[in-house]
Amino acid sequence: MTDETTHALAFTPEDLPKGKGFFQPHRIVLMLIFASLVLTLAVFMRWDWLPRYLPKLGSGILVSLAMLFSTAIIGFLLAVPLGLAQVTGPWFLKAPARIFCTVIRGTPLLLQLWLLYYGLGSLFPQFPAIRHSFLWPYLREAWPYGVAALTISFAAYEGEVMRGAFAGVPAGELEAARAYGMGRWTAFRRIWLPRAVHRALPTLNGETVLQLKSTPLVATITVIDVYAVISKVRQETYLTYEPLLLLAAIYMCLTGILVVAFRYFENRIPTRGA
Amino acid sequence: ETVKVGIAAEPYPPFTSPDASGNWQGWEIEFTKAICAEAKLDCVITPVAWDGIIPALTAKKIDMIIGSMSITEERLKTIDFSDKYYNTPTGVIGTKGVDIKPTPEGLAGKALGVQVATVHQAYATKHFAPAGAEVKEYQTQDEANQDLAAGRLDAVQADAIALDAFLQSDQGKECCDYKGDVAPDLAVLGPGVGVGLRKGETELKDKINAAIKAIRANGTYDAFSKKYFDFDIYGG
Amino acid sequence: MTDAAQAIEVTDLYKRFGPLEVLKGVSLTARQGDVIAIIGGSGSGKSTLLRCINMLELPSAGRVSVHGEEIRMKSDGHGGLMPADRKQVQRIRTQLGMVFQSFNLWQHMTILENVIEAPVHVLGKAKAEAVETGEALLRRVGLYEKRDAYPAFLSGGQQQRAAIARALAIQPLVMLFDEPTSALDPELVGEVLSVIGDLAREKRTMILVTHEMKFARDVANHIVFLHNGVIEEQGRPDAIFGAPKSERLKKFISSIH
Amino acid sequence: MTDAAQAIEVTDLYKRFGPLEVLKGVSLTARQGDVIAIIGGSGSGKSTLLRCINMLELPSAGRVSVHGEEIRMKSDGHGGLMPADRKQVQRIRTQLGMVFQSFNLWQHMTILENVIEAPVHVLGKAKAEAVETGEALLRRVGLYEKRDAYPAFLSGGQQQRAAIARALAIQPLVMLFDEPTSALDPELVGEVLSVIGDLAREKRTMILVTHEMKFARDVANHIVFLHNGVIEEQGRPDAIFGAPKSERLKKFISSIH
Amino acid sequence: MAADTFINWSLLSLSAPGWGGVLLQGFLHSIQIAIGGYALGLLLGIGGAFGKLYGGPVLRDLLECYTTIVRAVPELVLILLLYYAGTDLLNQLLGAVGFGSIDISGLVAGIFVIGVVQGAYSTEVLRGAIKAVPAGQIEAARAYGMSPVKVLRRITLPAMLPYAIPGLANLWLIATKDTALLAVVGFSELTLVTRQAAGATKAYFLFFCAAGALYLALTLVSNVFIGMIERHARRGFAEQR
Ligand SMILES: Nc1ncnc2c1ncn2[C@@H]1O[C@H](COP(=O)(O)OP(=O)(O)OP(=O)(O)O)[C@@H](O)[C@H]1O
Ligand SMILES: Nc1ncnc2c1ncn2[C@@H]1O[C@H](COP(=O)(O)OP(=O)(O)OP(=O)(O)O)[C@@H](O)[C@H]1O
Ligand SMILES: [Mg+2]
Ligand SMILES: [Mg+2]
Repeated sequence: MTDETTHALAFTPEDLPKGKGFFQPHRIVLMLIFASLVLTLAVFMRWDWLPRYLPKLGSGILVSLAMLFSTAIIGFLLAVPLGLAQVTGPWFLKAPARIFCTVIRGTPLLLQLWLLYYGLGSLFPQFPAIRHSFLWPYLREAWPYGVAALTISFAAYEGEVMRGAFAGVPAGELEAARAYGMGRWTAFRRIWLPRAVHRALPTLNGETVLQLKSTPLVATITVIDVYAVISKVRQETYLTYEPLLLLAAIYMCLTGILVVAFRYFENRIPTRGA
Repeated sequence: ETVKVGIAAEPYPPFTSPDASGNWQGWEIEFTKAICAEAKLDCVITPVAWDGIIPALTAKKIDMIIGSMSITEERLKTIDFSDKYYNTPTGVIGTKGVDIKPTPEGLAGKALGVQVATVHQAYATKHFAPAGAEVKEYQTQDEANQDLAAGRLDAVQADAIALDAFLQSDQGKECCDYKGDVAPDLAVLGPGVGVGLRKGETELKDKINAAIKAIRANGTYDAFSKKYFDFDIYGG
Repeated sequence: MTDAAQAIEVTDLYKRFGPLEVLKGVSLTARQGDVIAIIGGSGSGKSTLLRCINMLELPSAGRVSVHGEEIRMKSDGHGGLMPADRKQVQRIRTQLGMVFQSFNLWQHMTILENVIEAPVHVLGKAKAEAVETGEALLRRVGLYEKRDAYPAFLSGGQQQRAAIARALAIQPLVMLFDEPTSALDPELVGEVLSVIGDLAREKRTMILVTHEMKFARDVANHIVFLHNGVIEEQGRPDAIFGAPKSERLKKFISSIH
Repeated sequence: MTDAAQAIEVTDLYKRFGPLEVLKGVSLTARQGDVIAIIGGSGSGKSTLLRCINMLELPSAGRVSVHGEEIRMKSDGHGGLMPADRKQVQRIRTQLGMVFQSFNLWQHMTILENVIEAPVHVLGKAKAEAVETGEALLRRVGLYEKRDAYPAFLSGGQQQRAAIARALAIQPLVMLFDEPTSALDPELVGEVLSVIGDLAREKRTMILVTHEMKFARDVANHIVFLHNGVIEEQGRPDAIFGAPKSERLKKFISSIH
Repeated sequence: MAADTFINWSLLSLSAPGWGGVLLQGFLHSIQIAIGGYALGLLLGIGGAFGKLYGGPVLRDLLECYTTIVRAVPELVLILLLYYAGTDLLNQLLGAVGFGSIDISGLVAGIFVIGVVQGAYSTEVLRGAIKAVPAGQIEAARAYGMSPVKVLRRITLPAMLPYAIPGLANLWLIATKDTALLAVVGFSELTLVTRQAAGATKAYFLFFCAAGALYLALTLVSNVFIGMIERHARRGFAEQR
């Protein structure tokens, strides 16, 4: 059997820009505009407060990052079964998964956070058993409630996204997996999940950014993230734009990193676009 | 001329608080009416969410802020303040039956809740934290109170009026009592609460200052204050 | 009733899609080493029959045995059947290779990854070994240069060859081919023919659906003519093509130009 | 250089996918009423050539004219070409019907909706009229009963027939068929043959890619043998199949079994 | 807030001393804003997704900046910049050239900001969904001479819908809650009136749960519609098992 073609791998149209390919004229112009904007802001606005808050900002960023990554990762791990149950589960898994996603997405995160922290959290001390258990030092803290609420919320939104992604994988490819004797778990792990996740990456990226912007809510239960530090600056100095612009810049860096990471995974598998 | 008076859209009873038909009432509302009448200003009360109240002032959507804003050095770099129009003592409440004193030694090793970015926080950070108190920051006073009731805090430091309001509530009555005022420190606690103004508008500022003086002098101030408080809200 | 020499036995198979009855009592036996070609008009149920054998479509009624082992079924509560023991189906499927009519290559894997997927993750072969046999297979179907390409960037015939390589990679005892040469040029058809011949000599069993009568005649030792969901006629190739009995088959054969 | 009687003229066409050069200078002329069959090995660039004619793939170099009108191209700035006038391409495409190798039926439409889509939404025909001709076409390809089914639930051959009906529905002056009979049984191949014959009598032009040499010989008046991205040989069917000149073509022909 | 607060249901009564009517009014406002912002966002998203997939390198990079920056910057910052700093700047400019000052309505500014933000998110959702549509479907449409707009309307949009719906549904639910932003420009939507009711009456638990219930009701109703659209969009899909 002779193949007519001799060389070459698949041509990937959407390769990430690398090296000198990155510095195209319009990009340089954009960067110059951006740089001059930053310079203007730096010169014409008031930044004398900044040094005083730097340590707090640093720890705030760390708290935000920790919150974001822990909740997004755990939340995603929960979202996968939630999405799958809604697509193929038996009714006794499907129904609770649906209800969970609907109720959590349907109510404000702040309310959930408060119900957990002030509602559930204030019930715990009434049980001596809990009060004396090894868990108490954690239950007394605020962050476990913040992590729990944010995780649940992320899981519900992503459960919905994954439901769609699972349903969107072509039936034929799953059939092929089954036809070769793959067990449900193997077929899921090797074909269904990677295919679904790859397809959902752009949406998941957005949802992760949204999660980043939801983390400030934990400030209401005394977890000091970067947003809380910025609020504190605003309250103490009554400056509005300077601290908020700094916050925006910080978020922009984090978002930029997320976008690049997600785009990298997206482009690892070339798709033929039309 | 009309003057737009910004107040926080989030209620802060007994100073500002709306009813269900959108009418605002409270001590600061009466105060506003009194100084506007005194200074012959045509005042329009404009509720603005707290997050937007300073930009609203600087963008001239409102002309002054009457929102229990404590005067501090730091804030004076950004906006202007009138003379103080009230100043309440700073106190500490704590769980009933627990021996807590509003002193650095008395709070050592205790969890103390304060509202973030208030003079109380500054005070607690300066005096209590070095002595070993764990100072926790809350976004609102109510959240701190809730955590005190839930047992996560041992004490809460705040403005005596806010604390009193909580202690009057069912929840507050049950859990907590007043542990006393903290020692004064003018450098941290500041002169009190003033009307927030745009920088450079000295004419308006002078009018307001004059009006505050006048209503203090002619008894209007005390008259409406009596309806709300059984002590001297103007402070020492 | 069934014995080990019978690689595949289909008994009285029915399949309904809603109101549409596609298979209406099909029985078929393939002994080990048999190459059975299923021919018939478009929409006559050939693919459905093939897909029922490995339970990708669940039959509405009937039985399927593979190497003497009957796939146990139970009622699904809606008048159809479902496998009673999923593990059994899974185990049996590892002995069945399938080439789909629409290829169904996994789009998120390169060709080589497609080929080594089942050996590594179903049969538990070592990756290096699987890559080696996989590359040999790809070389055989002329796709070695394309091993790192993704399926979406291949020509139709290349995709079909990749699908064939993927099925061969698990070295199944029974091969189910659904029109394995539809996208191939005559040279490649010849190559597939020789692959099938090799497999038959190794005593592997093959059931294939095809529209190319020449190919069917060359490759198969038994021809099944499916029409309207029933087996209208079956027999040795020379009998089927040389002396068709049923009217329908005669008409079908006559149209071969 | 071009005149109206030349339905399709392809001049010196090159197509690269990244480093892979698929077409290496292909020139081809189809006069009105011609039926040209392109044959060649898998991966030799047949589909790519067809897709370049209606600009679904943008050629790297070369020219394409349809009915004497050259498709104006400009550089895309990366060493390739792109249409200079998108409206022109669009207009020309309405004269070209295409049957894809992988059918590409619109999955969210029923078969009938697929067939009437272009007549109604591109040519602006009245819906009732389009339905009428659409149903007639579906009857002709034996799919009338399936007109309200969605493509995913059809057999391979049924999908292919639907794709053919969809292309015929716009009554194009030029038809581009990419292996239009790959999933069809001999009877249906005969039917497609007669459809193509009818079209040719109406002076419509056809370029078709096929692997079935019998079919190519029966239907075409001109055969093009593509090999490795170049036209290795072309000519009348009897010359090509009866007296091939190039070694490569000889070998290719000899493998027809 | 606390579970043991005595629940005084009369606080929810619809007429004046009760806050029920105010909550409902705020809820209606929220829905209006959400619809406005969401619709604007969808339009921007469709444009953005197409620009990213088919646009030239400059357009693609600009859109990349748009989605990254707008998604990253907190909505609060955007609305403050637009409504306060923006009008301030504009009026200074107008003043300089001798025109009177103008006033952007807070409502319009709010809807605009929500729309622009939603647009950034839906750009990515739609881009992913369009990429999931098999290329052949779109090629077939082009091959029959459809104009790009027609391809979009007849093929790409309906074909990508099944992949986009969950993401778009999430965005819709987020839009209904993002209306809290409008509080900053003095618009009484549900979150603000809930805060006011809770703050004025100290019945935090009651009012936040009431608002939660309203949101949940909206979600359930939305789900019915989304489900209908999704079933319709998936009509040609084979079921997976
Ligand atoms: N989008 C693409 N990207 C990269 N390579 C491609 C792409 N499309 C086709 N090719 C390659 O170009 C070559 C020619 O492909 P083409 O589809 O034209 O072949 P063909 O002659 O139609 O073959 P077949 O008979 O198998 O359909 C093949 O090697 C194929 O892998
Ligand atoms: N999932 C399904 N739902 C409903 N009808 C189906 C489904 N799959 C197949 N059919 C119908 O069942 C009949 C038989 O289909 P099948 O795919 O078995 O045909 P086939 O003999 O393989 O035809 P071809 O040669 O065209 O591939 C066809 O009429 C088809 O429309
Ligand atoms: Mg079939
Ligand atoms: Mg091809």
